[in-house]
Amino acid sequence: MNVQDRRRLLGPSAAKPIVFTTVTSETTKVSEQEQQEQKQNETAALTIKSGVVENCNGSTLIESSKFSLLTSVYGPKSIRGSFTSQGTITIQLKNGVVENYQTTELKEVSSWLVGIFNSVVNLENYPKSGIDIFVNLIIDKQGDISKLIPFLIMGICLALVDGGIEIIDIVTGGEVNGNVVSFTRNGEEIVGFWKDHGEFDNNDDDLMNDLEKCKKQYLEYKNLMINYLLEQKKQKDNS
Amino acid sequence: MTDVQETIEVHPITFPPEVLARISPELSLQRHLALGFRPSLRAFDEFRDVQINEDSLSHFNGTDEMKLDTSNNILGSNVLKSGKTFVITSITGGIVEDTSSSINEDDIGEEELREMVNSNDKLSEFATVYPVVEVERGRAGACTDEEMTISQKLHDCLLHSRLISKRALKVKAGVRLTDNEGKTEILYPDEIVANEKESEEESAYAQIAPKKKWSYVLYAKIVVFSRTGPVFDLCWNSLIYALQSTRLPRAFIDERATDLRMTVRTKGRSTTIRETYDLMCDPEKSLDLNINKSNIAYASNFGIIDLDPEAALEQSENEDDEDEDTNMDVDEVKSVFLADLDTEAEETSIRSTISIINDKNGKFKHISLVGGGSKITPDMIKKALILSKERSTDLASKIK
Amino acid sequence: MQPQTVVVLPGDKLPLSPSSSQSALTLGPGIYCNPQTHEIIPTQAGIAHITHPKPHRTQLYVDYDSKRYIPCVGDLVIGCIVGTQGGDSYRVSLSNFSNDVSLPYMAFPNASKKNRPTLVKGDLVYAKVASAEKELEATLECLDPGFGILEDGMVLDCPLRFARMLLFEGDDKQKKEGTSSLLRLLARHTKFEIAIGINGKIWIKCDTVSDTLACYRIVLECCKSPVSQYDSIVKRHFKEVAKVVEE
Amino acid sequence: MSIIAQMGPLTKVDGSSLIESKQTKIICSVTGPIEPKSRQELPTQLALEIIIRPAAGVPNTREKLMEDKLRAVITPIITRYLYPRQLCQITLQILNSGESELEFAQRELATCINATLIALIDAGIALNSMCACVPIALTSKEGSDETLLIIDPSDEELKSSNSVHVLALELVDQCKTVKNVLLLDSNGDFNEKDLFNILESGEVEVLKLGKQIRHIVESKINSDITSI
Amino acid sequence: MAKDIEISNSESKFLLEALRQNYRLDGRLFDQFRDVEVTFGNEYGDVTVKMGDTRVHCRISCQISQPYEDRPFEGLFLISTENSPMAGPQFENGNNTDEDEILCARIIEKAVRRSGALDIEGLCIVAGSKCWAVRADVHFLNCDGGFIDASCIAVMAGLIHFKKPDITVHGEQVIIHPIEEREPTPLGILHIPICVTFSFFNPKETEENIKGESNEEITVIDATLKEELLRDGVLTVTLNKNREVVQVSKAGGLPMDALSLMSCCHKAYSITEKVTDQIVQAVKEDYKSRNKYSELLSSENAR
Repeated sequence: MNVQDRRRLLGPSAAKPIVFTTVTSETTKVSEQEQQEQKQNETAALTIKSGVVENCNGSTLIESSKFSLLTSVYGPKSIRGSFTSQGTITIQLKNGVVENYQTTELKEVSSWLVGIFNSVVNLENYPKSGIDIFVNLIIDKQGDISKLIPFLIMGICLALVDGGIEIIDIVTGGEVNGNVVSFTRNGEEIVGFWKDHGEFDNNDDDLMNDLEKCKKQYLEYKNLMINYLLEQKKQKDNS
Repeated sequence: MTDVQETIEVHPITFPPEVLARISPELSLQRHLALGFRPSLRAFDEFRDVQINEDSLSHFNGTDEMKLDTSNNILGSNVLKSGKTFVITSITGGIVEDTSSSINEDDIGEEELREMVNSNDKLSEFATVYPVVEVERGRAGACTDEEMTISQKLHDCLLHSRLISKRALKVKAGVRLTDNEGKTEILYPDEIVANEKESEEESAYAQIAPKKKWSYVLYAKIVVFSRTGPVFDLCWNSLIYALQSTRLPRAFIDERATDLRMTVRTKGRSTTIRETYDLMCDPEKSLDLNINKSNIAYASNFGIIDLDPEAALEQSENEDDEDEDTNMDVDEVKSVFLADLDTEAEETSIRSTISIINDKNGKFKHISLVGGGSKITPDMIKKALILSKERSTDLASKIK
Repeated sequence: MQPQTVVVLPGDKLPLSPSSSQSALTLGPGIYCNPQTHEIIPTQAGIAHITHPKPHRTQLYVDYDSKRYIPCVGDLVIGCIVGTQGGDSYRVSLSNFSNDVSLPYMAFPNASKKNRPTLVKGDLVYAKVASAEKELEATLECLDPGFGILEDGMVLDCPLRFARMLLFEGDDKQKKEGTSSLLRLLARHTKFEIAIGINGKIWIKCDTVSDTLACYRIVLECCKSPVSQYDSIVKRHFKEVAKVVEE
Repeated sequence: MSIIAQMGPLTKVDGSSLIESKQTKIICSVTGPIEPKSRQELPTQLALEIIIRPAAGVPNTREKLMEDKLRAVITPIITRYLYPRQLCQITLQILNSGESELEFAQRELATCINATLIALIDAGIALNSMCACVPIALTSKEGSDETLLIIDPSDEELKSSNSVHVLALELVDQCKTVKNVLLLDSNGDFNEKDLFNILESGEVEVLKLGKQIRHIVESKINSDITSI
Repeated sequence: MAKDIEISNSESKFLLEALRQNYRLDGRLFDQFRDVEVTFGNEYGDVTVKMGDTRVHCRISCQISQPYEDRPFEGLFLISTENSPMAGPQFENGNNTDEDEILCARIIEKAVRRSGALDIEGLCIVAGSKCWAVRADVHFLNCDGGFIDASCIAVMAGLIHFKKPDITVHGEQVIIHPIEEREPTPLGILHIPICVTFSFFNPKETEENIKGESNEEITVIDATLKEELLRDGVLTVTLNKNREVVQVSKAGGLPMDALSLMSCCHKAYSITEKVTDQIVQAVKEDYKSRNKYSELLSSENAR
């Protein structure tokens, strides 16, 4: 009784969450090709909006029919404590409306993302500064974090650009079978590799195969981002 | 000590408006007000426009594609945008067993038992939601005082607004029957009544009707993005919109679970305990949350601040130079009345505020006057009432 | 004009005669002049004293009791050394949990860069407040004779009004002739050294522990008792400590 | 409304008060000005740390909201620019709430406000003005549209009311003049007429209570004087 | 962590010297427990205990809850001791990480809850599904030492005084009868533990005493705040009137020999006896005064 959260209105302690019976609909295996097609449709349906949040330095909202991710960047701001010669990036992922993911799972992904952005952001230019990035998974209907990762990277990258923080290259990634590969330099360089439930049948070809697919997605997303940024610039110039 | 003559030149420092607003919000606000407008460039009694975008969130009873999405557990939702700020509210639910009942027909929840004696207890017939407000401010860690007080205030205001009666949250539990062929069917008591001819089923239901009683519990998660000023109003309005879209899923219990008992033994003693069997919710059937429509009311807020003649820019000097001295002596403090406070400057400098929740007919649900600064006069209250009524009318019209 | 005393509460209108608004006002403790409206109001609940030391001159202050001391220049205080700072001053606590004040090494008689005072943490000092601005840390000094370390003895906390009464009673000897001064009552029973801090601290030292203890208990009890009972309190406590010695 | 108040019942803090009003009983302590923690410090004025603790159970958002309202009432009456970078700790312990805590906090809030004022005076914290606060309930008369205004309602009266209110006014000039509305916090079903009725009738009651608080403080001052 | 109370060298030296000469600052004898004053509020289970300047309030409350799965026949009982700056600015609000505060909470927990002072099986309503959850909230109002002893008295007095609403059970249905409707029922109290705290002072050099050549430590019962701040060791024993030792706690500090532990227990027993009687008497008198009122009321109604 003593450990209850005093900072929240919890309602009656005996209440149980609503549980729906599973609907026995036929979840047919989607063929690979269909998956690929779906992905493409998704890319087409992707909407990007920058500068949506007022009280931060940079922000991006990325939405598709399946998710809505809001990234906000706070910084560079001065940090307390000892001198650091480089900027420090922190990334926090937050469950949105529904608590889809466990905190540990989100922490794992965010520390992985920090790794990527440590190599993408020009940290030397931000000594004794902190760059705090918050990503709110407002809506996510997939319930599979690895499917979201490419868009997380995309959102953070664009929010950094919106915040005027120097990055070395546009970064994003692709996802195939729960494996995420993140690239820079037109796919020449891999900056991150996430393997979740995905499997390779101990087969190098498989790996290479998936890698190629991820790269293809990466290039696609990258084009999208560049187009968006160019479009934005044009608008700005016009106004 | 040697005598050193030093000449110090004093230069006035000037700042661009946005810098002044940061370092001296009060002065910046006064300068704006003296010129007749607000830092947000709104007129004194102008509200920010509000856009609501229902069903932009997944919504389990929404369109067909959402039908499978029962994992989301969202019963109602709203996205509200006002100025730069947007608020996302989602209503989720739980089910609680009504643990005790009194002799009379109505069920009374455990919490209210103490009030049972008093049949005059009007408020105990009403329920509220349990809100959790999160204001995103780029900081991690424990929730802030603002988040806690807004949550509690929403909870209190909703209870006292008598919007949701406890009766509306009663679960009319169905029973799932499985026939010999393994086909299942869910019987709901009210549906049976509607279909009078199926008296056979009715009696079947009566036989197995669960003896326990349940109620829905509503939770609201309210996330505020891009906070630029006070957000209570936005949270309340968003919550009210969301509740109007809320649907409660039908819930049922399996026939086998209606009378399950198990034996427990400890220290040589044993007893039979009725096994707790949770209600399941029907992903295909739901009912509108029956709120007391006449009690729907929307929130608005106002601020009053004294004009500081010293803070005004000296540009008016030429015009009423000679008046100035007399003005000072009279010391008649001029105050301005602002609607829908926003921006840091207004939030920190304005210490007299009026916050109102009412409907377009002027029926109040909540009012809070805080006079930490300028004097709140009856005229100002009246003005606030008129404006708040207009605002309520406008906000109510946004829902179709 | 006659001096006036009246019970006031915060925000009350002060009974200032219209003529006094023409005269120079000296505002003492418990009186506040609003910088915006120039209104003069009492901010404390107590007895307002309005006096006219000279024609066209009005003095105003509120006599109120409290437990927490706020430094004021010229006050005589008892502090406890809690540490040192920057190698040139002591940190001194005048009341528990208040901001510490500083006592520079140079604020002692005959102090020089080489001749430093040798106080240690926990020592008590009797000092005068040298500077006190609400925005800044107050400083103390021990320059005049009589100031400096208070060795041994015992110290106790009392309400500020009581400390003031005890300290200024000495000044007003002629006025209060006939009233039973606590210190004089004590002197009938024992020889003692005493230091009274306006910050609500009283330090007493007698030759024997029992006498110091008696004085300690007496002062503590007198804080809360009417003057008329002082005599019996003093007698009772000296009797009590003597009893234990006999046992 | 009438209260029973004791000034200075606690010895380890700078000021304190114990107030009973019907079944509601609250004790308040004030310590300050003292050294704040760095996160509390305000550069130009006194920082307030306000803590309200419930009679039973742990403090949660309900108490937080009460603290927030109490702060709104107390902050303007403290001469806080006299104590820059200092802290004043105000702690309230509810000994008996005197109302159904799940639905109401009006009695507690009003008593907290009155208790805090008396404790602040006892602690010698400089104040610009006095204040007093009464809880109010509006009930409809059985079978008629007429509304009845109940000052200092009991728990039963709160429960049978249509709306509940807390009114705190800033008092100056020997507690005879109302300077401003410090707080009016109303919940329930009411209309414009009710609102002004509360403000007008409430003012009379608040002034009465102010007089009573004044009397309590004055008699304490007088008894202190005679004791020295 | 809030700032600590400063104690000057003069004070610590004087206090010890006085003890050597057989004096305590407040004039008590070394083994004298302060007079205990127990008062009750309007509600059942609302008790204030005063010992000198120390003042502790305890509030007992109850609600219906679910028993732990592994203990279907037992109700729930929780004691909450949380500090606030009301007792003194040295306490931080709700911070129960301070060592002394944890120790205090632990000892009360052991003395009252784990010693089975409250009959928790009597709190069972429907085995495995419904039971009473009783909570004791201890509020420290004024701290002049002896919080443990005073809190224990307050919790016990509160539990004895408390009455929970009467209930009727029909199978699964539980009807709670409000106290206005039906006379509430008291809790089952199995024994009344009383804590007595001893403080030790070392009048000599530390080394000398620890070597055991001269055990001349001074033992003082029911220390005041100043004595607590300066003591070198502390022992809390909890006893009941049946001469049972419920709990002994000595967390470090000056070592003591076994015999003096025995003698402490003996001294504590006489205090336990006296305080127990006092609590029981106080509750009895409070009940009586309540009944008197109700008689008055009923006779008035009859007319």
